[in-house]
Amino acid sequence: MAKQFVITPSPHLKTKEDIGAIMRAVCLALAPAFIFALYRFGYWSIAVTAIAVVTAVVTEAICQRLRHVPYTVDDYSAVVTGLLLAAVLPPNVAWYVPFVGSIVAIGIAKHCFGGLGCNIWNPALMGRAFLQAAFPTEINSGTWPAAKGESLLTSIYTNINGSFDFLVESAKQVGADVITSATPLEQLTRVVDVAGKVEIPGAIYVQNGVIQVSNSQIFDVFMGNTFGCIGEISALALLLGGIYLLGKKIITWHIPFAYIATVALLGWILPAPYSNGEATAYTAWFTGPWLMHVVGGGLFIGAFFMATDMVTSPMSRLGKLLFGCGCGLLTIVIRIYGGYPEGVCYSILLMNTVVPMIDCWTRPRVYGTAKASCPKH
Amino acid sequence: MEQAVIYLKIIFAAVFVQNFVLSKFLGLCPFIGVSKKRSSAIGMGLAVIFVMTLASAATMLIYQYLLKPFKMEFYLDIVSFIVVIAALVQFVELAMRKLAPALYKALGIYLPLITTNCAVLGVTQLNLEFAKLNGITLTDCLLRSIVNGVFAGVGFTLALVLMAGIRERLESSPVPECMQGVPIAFIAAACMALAFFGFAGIA
Amino acid sequence: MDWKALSIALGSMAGIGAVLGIVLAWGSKRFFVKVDERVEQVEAILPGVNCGACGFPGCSGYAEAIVTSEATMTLCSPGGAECAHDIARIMGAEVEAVEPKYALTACQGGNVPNRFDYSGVHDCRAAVVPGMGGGIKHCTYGCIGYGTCARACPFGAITMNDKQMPVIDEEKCTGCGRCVEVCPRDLNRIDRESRTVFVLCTSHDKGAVTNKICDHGCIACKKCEQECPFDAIHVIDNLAVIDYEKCKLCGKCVDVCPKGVIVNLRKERRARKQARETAAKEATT
Amino acid sequence: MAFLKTFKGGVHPPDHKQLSKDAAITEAMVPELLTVPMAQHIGKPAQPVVKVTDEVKRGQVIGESQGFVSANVHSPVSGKVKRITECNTPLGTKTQAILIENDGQDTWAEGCNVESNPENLTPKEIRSRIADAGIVGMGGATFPTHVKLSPPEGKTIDTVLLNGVECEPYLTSDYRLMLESPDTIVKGLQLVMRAVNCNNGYIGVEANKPDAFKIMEKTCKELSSSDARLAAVMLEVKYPQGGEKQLIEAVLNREVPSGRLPMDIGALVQNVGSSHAIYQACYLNRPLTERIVAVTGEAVAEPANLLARIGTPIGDLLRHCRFDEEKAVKLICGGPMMGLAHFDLEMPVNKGMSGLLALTDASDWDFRHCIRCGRCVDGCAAHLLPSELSIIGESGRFLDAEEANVMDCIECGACTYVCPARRPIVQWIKLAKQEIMKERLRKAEQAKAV
Repeated sequence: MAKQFVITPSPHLKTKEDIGAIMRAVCLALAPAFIFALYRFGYWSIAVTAIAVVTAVVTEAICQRLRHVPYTVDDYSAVVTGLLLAAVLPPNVAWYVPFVGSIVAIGIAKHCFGGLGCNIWNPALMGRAFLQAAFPTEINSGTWPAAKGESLLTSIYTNINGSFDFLVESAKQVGADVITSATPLEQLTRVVDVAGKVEIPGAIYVQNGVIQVSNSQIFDVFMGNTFGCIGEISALALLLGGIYLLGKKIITWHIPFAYIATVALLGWILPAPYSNGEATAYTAWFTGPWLMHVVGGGLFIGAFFMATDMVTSPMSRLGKLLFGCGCGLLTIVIRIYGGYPEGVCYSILLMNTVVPMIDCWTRPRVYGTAKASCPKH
Repeated sequence: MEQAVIYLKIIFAAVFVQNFVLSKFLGLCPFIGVSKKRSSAIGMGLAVIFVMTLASAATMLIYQYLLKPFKMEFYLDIVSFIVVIAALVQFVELAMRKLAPALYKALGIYLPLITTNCAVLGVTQLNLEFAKLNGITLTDCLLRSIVNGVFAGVGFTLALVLMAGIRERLESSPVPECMQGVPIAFIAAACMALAFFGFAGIA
Repeated sequence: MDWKALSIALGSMAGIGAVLGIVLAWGSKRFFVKVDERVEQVEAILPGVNCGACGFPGCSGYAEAIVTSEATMTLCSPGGAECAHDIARIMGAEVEAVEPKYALTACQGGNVPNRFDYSGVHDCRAAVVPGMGGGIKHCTYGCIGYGTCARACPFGAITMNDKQMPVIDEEKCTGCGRCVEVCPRDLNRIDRESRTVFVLCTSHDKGAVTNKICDHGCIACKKCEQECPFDAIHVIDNLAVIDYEKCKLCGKCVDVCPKGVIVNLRKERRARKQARETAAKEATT
Repeated sequence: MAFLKTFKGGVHPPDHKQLSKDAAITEAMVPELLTVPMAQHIGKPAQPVVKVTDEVKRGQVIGESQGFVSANVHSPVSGKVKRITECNTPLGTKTQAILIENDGQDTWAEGCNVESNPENLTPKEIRSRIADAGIVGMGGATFPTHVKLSPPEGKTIDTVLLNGVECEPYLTSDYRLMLESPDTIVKGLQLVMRAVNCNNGYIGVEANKPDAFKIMEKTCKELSSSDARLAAVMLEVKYPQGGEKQLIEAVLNREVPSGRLPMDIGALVQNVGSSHAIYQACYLNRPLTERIVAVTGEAVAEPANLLARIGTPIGDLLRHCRFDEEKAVKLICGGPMMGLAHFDLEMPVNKGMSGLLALTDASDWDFRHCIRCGRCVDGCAAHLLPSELSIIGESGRFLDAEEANVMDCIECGACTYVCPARRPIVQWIKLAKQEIMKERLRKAEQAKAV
């Protein structure tokens, strides 16, 4: 019998970049952040990461087993979910927190909806939101591992935990109820007016209705010389990863750009509430510490890694821009006026909820027609 | 200015922070039942806005002119509110069917579904908070109730339409068999509620 | 006991009730709208739980959709089959007792060799879109074997056997014709139960070609044509075709066919019919 | 770098053109026995007008065009008709074919291969020459050229575009033709412009063929005149730049309305190969009996651009280029993006076969659920949502795809090329189109019955 050739539908060329390649690139892009976490927080942070990743992969395999669908753990998507979940957990968290978080992320947020490609919400963030609701104290614990950095922020912080009396003393000295807390963003949400008196080194305070943040503080935060979650403290490391993803064209610039730009713009424009001793007052318009809003907290990991999650973001470019702007708006609103110092997680989840509608509004105009296509639903 | 801020706060709270479905978990029956298609979700949402507004106004009047003068506000509010809302909606439905068939087609069919819904009753109960505020005039109280009613409905509609978008997408997803239909809708609602946690604490 | 408060409460509630009752009564007269009475009848049958499982806003919405034939009658899951049956009676769509019909696949070429390897969407229709080589098997008339009919069957009456050929379970088949619609090679047909003799081949290839590639393909030998006492079977364009106007279902062609292309299903069908009738009798007594 | 003209959307597959890019066009061996299919074009197949044992000359009409949308078929060699039978086509269908025994003489039929000056031909005469020569779109679409050149009353064509883009990876036949025979291409273009009475002509060339662009630019300048303005346009390297609608969008910035033809917006697109064939028909009286086929791919040891007679079995061409039958997994007629896989080495070369690839990579279709990355949306030149179409196709709701504008899809395969979930989007789209056409037919029949 003659040789049998293979018949496949066209096209006969396909990109080498399959799901696995994309996910591996994301893992690689996250590597600097985790290496920095290892340097900054020590081994337990990596142990937390490992727990999250392993649990995610095992949960994925179990779910696929239960659903009688082929195993696809080799596509690294569960690994990425585990890594992202660990990235938004505090470094000293108990072992069961990443464990439960990964199970919720993969088992409920992903496989209940049909697995990769069908989840409505970013699994890692859904896991994080679940943990926030289930273990609020563990997630927001104020005790951090001993820092290696030498910044002033560090010393203040150590003082808070080490000697409460000293803090009270210092506060008396400057004549204000200075409250500094773990992360720079938490400080931002609890700023007070020091009434023109001596500043406390490293603290963020209000003077003449304007929040005072020094460049060195911002630089510290940008470098990661601060407090925060495992993967999000170093904006620099995340930026490197983000640039790598952009360079490899894994993600497009639309979401990160729209997200960060909106946060910067609104962070600058909107007045923030603060305590002037007796009541809540508001800072002046157009004076916000926008740079701190950009480099602080989880904005970079959110903008480059979470919001750009393909499954849970819009498909068209216009939709991506809208999505990014929405995330930015919600992030700032939650950060400045909301009950949480950090708005990235919830803002992305909220915008994930809106994605089906954004996709519906931003359908491209079909070539040769005046309108976008509109299938019946 | 002050007034505007107060109303803005009421609106923001009604739509997002205290969203009836996602924060107070009221009105889940129509939320799950009529969120399969976007078109019916919008119709249902409009009906809810309509009923909530009407109920807010009517019950506040009942409260101010009947319950309070006769000191029955502590035990007869729920009973009388239900009766009034149900009858009012029935009547409006009857009238609408005859007088505005087009409008009836758009939202009339949803009206009987929500006449005695807990979300509607809930909004009237919440409105009583305004009535108990010190130094508030009758018109102010009525106005705030109506604004609250309208925007509680808007919040409900928002949740409903978003849910419909999500469920339309889930339609084509290989959701595990045991999860298809209402179970996954409830899980999705729970996830939405988790996301709406983000609004918590915004005053 | 505070009789005064009680009486005020009772009085005001009664007052509210009375006023509202009168208003509603007046309203329902004043704003009376005539509706298709079938809507109400259907609504009465529906469980009235307004669960929304049908995808319509409440039972009344669904009832209206049924009457305006926007929706099928089987969407109410709380009501179940009984409910659907009752609705069908109101809508006048009751199924009369007719002779059952069954689907049949006119190909037995499970072992026709392949011409090439195929990799793509596992659907017969996708395998024959232009540019897909025209079907994987050497016979370009016969079954492709990707089971599109089996997936399309709403009753699970079609299964694919180990030779990738569809097997139709006549117990489950309702003769709905979905499999006929989806088959790109047009192999499935629906026919009455009493018609039992079929040519299970559609190949117009020359006899020699068919002989080489298929064990059960019509080779146009014309033996059936010669055997038929009623002049009811003819070989047209290399394929035996039965003229059912003349055919008396004697089955003589079945016996002479060297390739087993022509089949007679009388025995099996009679047995099944008897079983069915006895079952029905038992059910009535 | 200045921004090159292009269209919105598109993808960048690796071009693999270096394999056969430098191989000059050579004549392929003419086999002993040629199988000339009657259906080599879109439209009605030609009807054989010769009988078995008839003597035929090269260029003699052996299949006569049936109706307007159809094309003549000519004998590619001189010899004897051996049999009238069937053969496979790249589409996977079967068609009538005439088997001709080659006598090796290559005698031309009377009146063929005679030089003539087409200066004085009227547009109508040019069209009839083209129709007589059986010329069809040689980029692969195989639409009869004379039909394209006859716009109905009231429609005028203001611009003729020559398609020298060759955006399909691997293919180099148009590129070689542009390098080796620029005059004939441009003269063919002039003939087309005269046939449709317009005086703007452009030749679009992708930026990855700078040498071809230079030659075309030079030739255009030389031959350009005030009543026939010619220019070569350099276009961005992007697939599917060579699609008819995409070329028009890039060069003229016009969009063909949905469901309409380029002539509705005053544009006409011809492949450079067709233009060359038109030159040969009008200047040399040679009907279309041969074409350039790029024989290439990883399983071909000596990739080449062969001038092959219509009717040569593809196996002969592949063997001519020393192809490794063991190594080859897949044979493709045309380019790798839109070309069709085939299994039969005996299948003859036809008028639309621009390339013949033997690939070693089977590219299996183990696909996953759509991960909504949006790459297909960015890459779609028709601005559709291929991901949505694929989901509709996967779930079998083909008729819903119509509302998602599936009929506007040009099946270029860009979406499927970029899909990281490896979804066979184009196949689902083709399937949906097929089912929609079936449904339309059914409805039309129903309407007729009523």
